[in-house]
Amino acid sequence: MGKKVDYRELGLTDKEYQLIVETLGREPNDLELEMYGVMWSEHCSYKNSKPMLKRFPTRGKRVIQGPGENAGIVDIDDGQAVVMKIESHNHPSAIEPYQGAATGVGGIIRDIFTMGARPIALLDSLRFGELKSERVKHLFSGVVSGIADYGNCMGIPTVGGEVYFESCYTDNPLVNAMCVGIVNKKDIVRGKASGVGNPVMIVGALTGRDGIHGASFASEELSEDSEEKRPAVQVGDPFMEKLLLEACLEILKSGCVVGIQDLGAAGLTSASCETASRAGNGIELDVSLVPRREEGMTPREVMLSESQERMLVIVKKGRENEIEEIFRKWDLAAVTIGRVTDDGFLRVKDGDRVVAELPVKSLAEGAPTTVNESKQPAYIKDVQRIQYDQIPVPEDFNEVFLKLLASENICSREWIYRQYDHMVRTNTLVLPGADAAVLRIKGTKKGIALTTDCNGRYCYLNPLEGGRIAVAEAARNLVCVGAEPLAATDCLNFGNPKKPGVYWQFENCIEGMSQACEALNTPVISGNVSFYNESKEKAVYPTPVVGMVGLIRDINKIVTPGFKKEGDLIAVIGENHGGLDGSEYLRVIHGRVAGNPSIDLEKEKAVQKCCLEATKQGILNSAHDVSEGGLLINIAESCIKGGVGARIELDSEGKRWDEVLFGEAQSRIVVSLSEHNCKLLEKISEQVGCKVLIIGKVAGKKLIARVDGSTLVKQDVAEISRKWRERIKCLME
Amino acid sequence: MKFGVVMFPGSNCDVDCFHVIKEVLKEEVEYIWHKEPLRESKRYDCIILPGGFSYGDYLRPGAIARFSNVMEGIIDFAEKGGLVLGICNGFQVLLEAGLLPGAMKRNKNLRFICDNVFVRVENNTIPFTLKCKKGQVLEIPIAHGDGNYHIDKKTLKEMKENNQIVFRYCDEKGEVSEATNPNGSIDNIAGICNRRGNVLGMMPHPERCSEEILGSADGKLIFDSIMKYLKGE
Amino acid sequence: MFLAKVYITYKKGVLDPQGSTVKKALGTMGFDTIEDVRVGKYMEIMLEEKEKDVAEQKIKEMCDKVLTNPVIEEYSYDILEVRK
Amino acid sequence: MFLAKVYITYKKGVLDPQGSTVKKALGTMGFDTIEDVRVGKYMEIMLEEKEKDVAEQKIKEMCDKVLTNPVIEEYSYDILEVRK
Ligand SMILES: Nc1ncnc2c1ncn2[C@@H]1O[C@H](COP(=O)(O)OP(=O)(O)O)[C@@H](O)[C@H]1O
Ligand SMILES: [Mg+2]
Repeated sequence: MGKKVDYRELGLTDKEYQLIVETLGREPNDLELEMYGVMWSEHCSYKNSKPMLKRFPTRGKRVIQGPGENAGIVDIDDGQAVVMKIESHNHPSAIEPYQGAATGVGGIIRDIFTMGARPIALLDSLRFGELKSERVKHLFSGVVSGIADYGNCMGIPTVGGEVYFESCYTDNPLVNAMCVGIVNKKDIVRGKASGVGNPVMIVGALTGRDGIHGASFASEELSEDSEEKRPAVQVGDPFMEKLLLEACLEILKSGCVVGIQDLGAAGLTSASCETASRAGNGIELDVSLVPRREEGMTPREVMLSESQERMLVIVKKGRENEIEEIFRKWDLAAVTIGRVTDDGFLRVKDGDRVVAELPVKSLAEGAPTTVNESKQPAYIKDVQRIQYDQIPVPEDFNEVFLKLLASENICSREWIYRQYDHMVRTNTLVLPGADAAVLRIKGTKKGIALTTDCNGRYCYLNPLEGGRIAVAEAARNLVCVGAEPLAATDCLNFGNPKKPGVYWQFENCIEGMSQACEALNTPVISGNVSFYNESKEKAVYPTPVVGMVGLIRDINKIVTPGFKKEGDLIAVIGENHGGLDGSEYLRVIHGRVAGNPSIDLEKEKAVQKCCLEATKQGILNSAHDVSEGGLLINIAESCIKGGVGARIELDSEGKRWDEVLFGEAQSRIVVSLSEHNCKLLEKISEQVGCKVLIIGKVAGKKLIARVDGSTLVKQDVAEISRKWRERIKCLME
Repeated sequence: MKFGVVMFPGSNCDVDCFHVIKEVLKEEVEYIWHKEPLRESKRYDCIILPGGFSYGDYLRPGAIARFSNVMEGIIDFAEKGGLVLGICNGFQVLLEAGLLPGAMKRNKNLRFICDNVFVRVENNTIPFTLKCKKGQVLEIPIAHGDGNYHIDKKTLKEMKENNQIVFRYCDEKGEVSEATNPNGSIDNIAGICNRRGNVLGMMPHPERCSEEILGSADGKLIFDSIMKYLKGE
Repeated sequence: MFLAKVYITYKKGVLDPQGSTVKKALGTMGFDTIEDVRVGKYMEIMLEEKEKDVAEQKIKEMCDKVLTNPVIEEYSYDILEVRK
Repeated sequence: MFLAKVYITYKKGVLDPQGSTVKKALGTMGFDTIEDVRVGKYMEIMLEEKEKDVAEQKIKEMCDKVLTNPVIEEYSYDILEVRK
């Protein structure tokens, strides 16, 4: 078997190796060492992040399952619960965008149905370089088709997401996929290998040589020779996964199943030791029984393979036949490969020969965690300081407005979501294009709202505030459609955590997110960390993507962003202050990424309360929060979606006009409502303690914005609508 | 009345069709598993081949599903005049099975398209469109990657003479043009029927717009037409 | 054992959306001497048969029945004898 | 003028979902001597070049840069001289 495996090449440190030897009381053999290598990789062990993640609030009266399982679960009443999780597939997507993104979607879907839930929606949060080079376009195009083809084939609607284009993501795009499922509380299953003597089965696809060391691959920086790491990229088989999904949901109904776990990163090694560890048991497996796709596979290859579309099922003893029967119906294989033991060891056999024997607790949870050195990076001071008097106020606001509207980060995302089947299963009541997607829950009056959010630029400029804003924006987007935010899931995309500056960003983002989650009562129930998003020594913006679910009690009271009726008044809930810090306006018009964005969580809470109460009372005809591009872009979007014009009249109160129109200050929601409901809105706002300001009227076919009596912008809505809609298509085709 | 919804491995819209029949039409409906031969004793009044990705759309959409055990019975059922509705992937299966003429190619832009479109009713004399007016414009979603219908010129001419073109992509006013063709389909064709009119294949999804809360209930006209026909009203 | 290589293309006269897209993409990348691109399918089918005739006949049957749609596609193939 | 026929398949060891699904389907249809099916792409590219060398070099470049992803795919080709 050639030369001895070097633990350093597996990414283990001297200290970690020593710990392994001490734990075992002997030197591990090559296979054992490799199993430790993948399980103790950052991707599987969270060794660089675990201590920090403890900061997140994870409890709440609706939380049924917090972090630690395959996905989090939150109660939505009537015996039902929502299961959700978000996950990254950044590195594979950089190398093979189509398959990388597709298998990312496949992985997150398995995490959901592993819990016994029927997946009902997908969302995707994407980051690419600016849409200029052929390479970026190729990545973008491939990623979107990969997500589309996998989700569409599975019959799970992709109902929302976000995308940003910034140069820091040019070499290292981010591809985060979120999946949401619904389960009856009584049907929840967990990834536990309980019941000594129970058989352990592997089901689904055959095991091949693909993806060996994928977990380690995700735990290092992208480099020139990443292209060579061929096996880390796999081809997805959504049809297989669809069969697997249906078969798994069917076996879960049969009552034969004790525990179930998908085979993701670190394949069989991770699935077996994690399920055993959660139950406090051991598992014994025989790799020679694992059905294979290729001949001559070694125990090492079987244990480390990351072949997709497989699951590990722990079955009640004696009921294997029932499982096999159901899988046969779906033309799939289900094979018993081992059993649950009581000795706390993962024992791997190849026929009669024991080839590895490791304590599951150590393997699954024993990786020593570290708190890394943290230091505020030097760039922070430079970027936060910005002298606005050196930034000229534009003369032609029409031109600035049109330029902003056509910015890649602001224009319509239709080109993307038109490729996603967002309607299959006929639950999607609010389609992509609104602040959050809304799905009905058939058989009830309820609905759930879903969104993902994160402005990485804010996090770059001020990680603490950026983290707070990401959470606040997600919650606000839910509130805009009339949903009460319930819980969050997060995907933390950062650079190399060994770099003090990156670690500092990481810490601060988490602190900020935690504060906001506490303030807004949205505990974190699941998540994922993706480090080493760097190439050529440059890290991406800290990008802690927040996925959130909200509950709508009455789906007849949903609100959408488009203006509905001429004559309606337009009002801003929240203070109408500007705030150019970190804005898209500064980047697009002045070429600056600068400023110090911030948020006041108390004000945010009041604004959300006000909006939510107004939607409950049914007085709003539209609602849309102010985000990238500021107030005027927000109003333009509501005009475009409603197909009507608006007349806006603003008082600058001494502020710069560009700030008034394009500033991105937080905690603002623009609503429209009939005149006679304004009193009611004002009453609500007084009760919750926030401001409401009437700023205009829905009228005509033009968008007209006046500040301090001067008409700054006047545009035909049909005209801007076309520009806004077709922008990405024009860049791509 | 009794409906059957075929489940192929990879069918996705089977549940959506089932839902409409059961909860919206309030009629009897059951699933038909692809592995089982169609039993005559079941006495279906209408069989739906739903959308989705049977066999992952591998090889060609519908190409493998058409060899399912159930298909022989369905062909027989159709030949005896039974109502067969193929939606999206179901339409593709009908083409591959030869129950309808022509074939599907990838969308012209090579991308999957999910969108609300308008179609014009060209033939309102078949069981599936009895309740529509000729020329009526329906707003109805499409969701497919292979909806680029192809047929040779000669057959197309015959189909027109036989009034087999049922739906064409148009704008909201009913104008049919290149600009309103989402996928490159020949002659903007969105749905066709056989000569006898008892087999309909359509790319748009009527089951996705049969309830007002979903934004449009135009699709319900198709199901209501079927009911009207079946009840002999 | 025989290895059949099957080549499937659209028939003449059937527009090939993939081909024209690939041609355009190659054009924008500077490959400007391209006259035409057609995109089809390529399959490798390994058959455990003793006689080439039998193998060929089976391949033909598969192609006619399943692997191609005669409304829009045509095919050709090569059959090679191979050893395992 | 040259006609390049390009054959693209997944590399060995890479999962080929289409291939395995087609194989299974053919099996249930009675083609039971099939050992393996791989499904790939076939392209016919017509090049307006004078020299075969140049044509070949261009085809290689297209394959490496655009038509395939070397991470998971491999290709081969034939180049024939043709008259219009
Ligand atoms: N990658 C994507 N996939 C699916 N939908 C997307 C994607 N990006 C954006 N969208 C949808 O486009 C709309 C606008 O997105 P965004 O500008 O991020 O909204 P907001 O600023 O309100 O968060 C949302 O409905 C969102 O779900
Ligand atoms: Mg929003």
